Amino acid sequence: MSQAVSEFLRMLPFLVAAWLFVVGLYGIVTSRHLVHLIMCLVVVQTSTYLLLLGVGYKIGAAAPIFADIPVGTPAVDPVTHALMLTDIVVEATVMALLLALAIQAEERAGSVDPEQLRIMRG
Amino acid sequence: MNHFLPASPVAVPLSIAALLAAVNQHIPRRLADALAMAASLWSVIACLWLLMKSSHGLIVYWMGGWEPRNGAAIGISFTIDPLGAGAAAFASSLVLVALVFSAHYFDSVGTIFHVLMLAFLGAMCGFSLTGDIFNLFVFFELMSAAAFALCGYKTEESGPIQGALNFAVTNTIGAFMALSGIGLLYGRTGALNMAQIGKSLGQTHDGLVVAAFVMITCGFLVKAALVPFHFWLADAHAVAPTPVCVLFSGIMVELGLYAVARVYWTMFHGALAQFEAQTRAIFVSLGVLTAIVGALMSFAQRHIKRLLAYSTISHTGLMLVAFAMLAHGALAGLALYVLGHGLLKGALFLSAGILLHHLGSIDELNLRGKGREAIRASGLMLFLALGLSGVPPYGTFLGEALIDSAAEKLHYSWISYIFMFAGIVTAAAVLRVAGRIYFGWGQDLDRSQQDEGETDEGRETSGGKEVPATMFVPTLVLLLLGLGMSFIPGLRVKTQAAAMEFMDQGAYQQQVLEHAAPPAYVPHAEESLLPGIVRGIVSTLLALIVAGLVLLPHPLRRGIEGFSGGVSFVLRPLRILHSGHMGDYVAWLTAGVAAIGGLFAYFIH
Amino acid sequence: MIVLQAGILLFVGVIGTAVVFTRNPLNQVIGLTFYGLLMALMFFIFQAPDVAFSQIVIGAVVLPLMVLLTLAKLKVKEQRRK
Amino acid sequence: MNYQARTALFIVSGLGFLCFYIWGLHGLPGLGHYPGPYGNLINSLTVYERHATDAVTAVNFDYRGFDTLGEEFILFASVMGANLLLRKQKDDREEDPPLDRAQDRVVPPTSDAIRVTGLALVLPIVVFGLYTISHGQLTPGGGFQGGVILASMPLIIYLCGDYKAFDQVTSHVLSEVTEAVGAGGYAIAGLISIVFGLNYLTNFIPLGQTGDVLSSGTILLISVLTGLEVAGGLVVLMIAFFRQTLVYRKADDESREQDEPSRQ
Repeated sequence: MSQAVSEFLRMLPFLVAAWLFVVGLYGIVTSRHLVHLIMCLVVVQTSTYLLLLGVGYKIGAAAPIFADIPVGTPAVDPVTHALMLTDIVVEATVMALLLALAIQAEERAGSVDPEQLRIMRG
Repeated sequence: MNHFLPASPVAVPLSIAALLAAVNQHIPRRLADALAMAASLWSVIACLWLLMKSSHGLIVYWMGGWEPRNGAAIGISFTIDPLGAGAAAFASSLVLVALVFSAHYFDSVGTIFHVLMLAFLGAMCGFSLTGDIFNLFVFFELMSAAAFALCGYKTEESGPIQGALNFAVTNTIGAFMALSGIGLLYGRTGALNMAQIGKSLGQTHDGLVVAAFVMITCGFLVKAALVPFHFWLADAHAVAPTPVCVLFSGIMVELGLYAVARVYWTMFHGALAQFEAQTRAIFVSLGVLTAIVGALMSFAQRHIKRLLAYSTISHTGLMLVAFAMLAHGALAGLALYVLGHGLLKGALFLSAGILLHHLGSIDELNLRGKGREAIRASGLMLFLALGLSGVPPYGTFLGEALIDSAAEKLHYSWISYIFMFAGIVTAAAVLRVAGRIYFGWGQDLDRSQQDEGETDEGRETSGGKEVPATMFVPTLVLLLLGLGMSFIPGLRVKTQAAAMEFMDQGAYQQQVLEHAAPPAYVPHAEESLLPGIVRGIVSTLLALIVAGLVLLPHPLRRGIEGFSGGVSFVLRPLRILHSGHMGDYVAWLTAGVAAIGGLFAYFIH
Repeated sequence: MIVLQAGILLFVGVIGTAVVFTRNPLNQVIGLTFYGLLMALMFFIFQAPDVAFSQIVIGAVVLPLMVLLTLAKLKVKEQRRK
Repeated sequence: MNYQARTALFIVSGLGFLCFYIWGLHGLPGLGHYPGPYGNLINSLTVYERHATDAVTAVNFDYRGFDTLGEEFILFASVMGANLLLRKQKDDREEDPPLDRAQDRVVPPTSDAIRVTGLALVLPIVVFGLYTISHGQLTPGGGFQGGVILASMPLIIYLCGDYKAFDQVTSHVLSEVTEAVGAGGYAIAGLISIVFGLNYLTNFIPLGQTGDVLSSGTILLISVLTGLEVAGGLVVLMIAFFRQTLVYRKADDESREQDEPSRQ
């Protein structure tokens, strides 16, 4: 039983990551509201967290904090954590920029529906 | 100095940016201008110095002094070679030019414009110099964040907001795609330094390597605006302030391509070496498609900045073709072509900016016959248009000549016709604009064609009868540099040596990880430029003829009506595809990645 | 532990999908907040306390707050236009 | 393209992309089989070389500190950008009276219980934020996390209904300067290393005793600067968004008027 589960788990975070990436893109493509679109973009970004988290994880290892555990104890990869931290802060700020653009779109173009924001055609 | 110079093109602009932000509104505009220009001037000098120094072998600079242990990198390195340093130097010079131009151009809000420009500059330099794949991503994002904000700078209008939104969403998705590819690579190799990844990947070419390659490449190709990832570019250029367009077209887009080349030659070359022919075929087709679509769309525009933007798309297609040759001659040609094109396109955007400043419009049809008032700008435009078709001694022809002779050896000599086609059509489009604006030739405004989306934009300045020297001189300087680069002795040989250094994966790894001594590179002797000169002149003449035909007075137009009917038959669906809808853009982006990925998967397995 | 990990990964996948398919932004933001918290929990389970720490604040407070403020602003604008 | 065509195009290409991606993912060693060597190397080095017990903080602020510099500036540029986009336009002024008055809605006064609890929370939050920043090299936390916590303090003040205090605490100029000092300080801290003849961002401060608060050299300094930057940046962002929608609970118009000119 646990064998089967662990075989399934071997690929699980990566499959979920791929799924979230594509589903987020689907949300963006079919979105009718800029704020909805931005939240779908957040979902796309979380896909990269899952990928990095899965890549850096070690079975049975501790968190990479050597305050309470001696050096040499197996610990998960701190580099991917640092990359994710970077990623999270980037996410928040880029989304803020996009939300600000959405507010301005309503203000200047009178709509937040991508269908109506097509001044840039041709 | 050796501790300072390699990091300074990033550290100095960013420090000054933070300083200017801290004193926002409390310092006079001119002082802010001066500080920003000084910072970018410093970057130019430092990068040129690095360029000289690195021609004798890579400069490997470890941030924080973290040298590799037993061949494994633990810190971030700047791995500086002449092409990277050259890209950074060129980016810094364009920023300097743009800052000079905008000194009398903007009624700026505090120092925000300067801060964003400097952050953009620091990001571009870091992007060109870094030797670490995640660091490349970080600077890619910094470049994007600054670019989004700069693009939406004119918040009073609806156009910039929509353009910036399209730009931001597509490029952010591209960045996530590249990051996923980086995650895949890290999962395989446990390394982030490009040299180490390349070493660790070796010759393996399984699904993971191919997927990582395609995802990273496509992520950067979004920035490089290749069809079908190109939609955002025209929107962003049409709306961004003119000095910012100079940077977008002149260097930012090309940096996307630079990253693709860098990533290929440092990490994937070993793995994909036996599939070189297939890789070449895929990228050549993508590039040719881009060159043709960009050229046609460029010809169909009346919004001058949008027209120039599509012409940039067309030229990046040509650049991708040059990269796809995967040969040092073509890579050297690409470097020279980027330089020539950047100078030229920068000058074209600046002259468009002068038109907008002087006449308050950027719509070709609205401006018909009004060019006499802004004679200097439209006169310049005529000159510059000739450069687009690669007329000697304009710098682009040097690059084309090198690319052609490399392509000939690989039995791809037909691509020179693509170069000619794109050159002729984009040059003819600009010549048409210049002819219409300056001489008042061609049809008058046809009010029936209204459903074309944005055709004009508001002023960016308070306007005026005078064109200040700070606007005219930078434009002229760019033009002269573009002409002058053809006369630098030994430029082609040196660039070829630099390209060989860029492509030598083994030497790159050994120099970064093991302090190995650099090998010497001896390029072939210079080849004759005569075919290039002839071709440049022929294309220019053809461009003049095409532009002349379009501008013919009404009675004479009858003769070519059938022809122009055919052209618009092709153009109509193409223009409908450029719908301005963000959902469409993202759908095409996904389709592009799936198609490229599918092709690679098919060829390699 | 393995079952817990598999469970939370699946849950993240399901909630992420739900966030995308919630078309009303106001409902979606509630989903997004929950999704952010779930992510933080996942980081804890996968031995990444540092990441979990920032994710709680960013994903479950800052981001939803900004979205809510944006929605409030959009609503006011929309009403004024009518 | 219309909605159906677009969706159809996406579904076909999205599935293609999904298959391609999964094909690539199959080459990964599988969850829990991290291949190394980067992370293992860092885990074995941090305590000896940097006297830091939290390897993630050591990576963020030292081994890969240059990434963090870039990332600080992403925050910085985005905040600048959002601020630029959300600045009030000239034509907004007249049609933008305080919202509540325009809608004749009565704001319920904040209850004393919330106010007292909230204000009592302010001090612990500040202390907790500072603790998180200063112990980043020892326990989970650091500049990012502590900065974010500090940035949540003004929110609580706002929730307690004291807009005036919110305005004072978040005085725009102050937080903007904090942000710039944090970001610029980071870039300049790197330059100090050069004065000592070291590479950019190299440690130049004694490492101290492992486990002490004042240990691990520049990691602590950079952690503090990052904390300033993140806190300042997020506060500026939140003010920018708040000003779009703010419910003016009291007669705050004078403080608003005074603040206006400095923001233009």
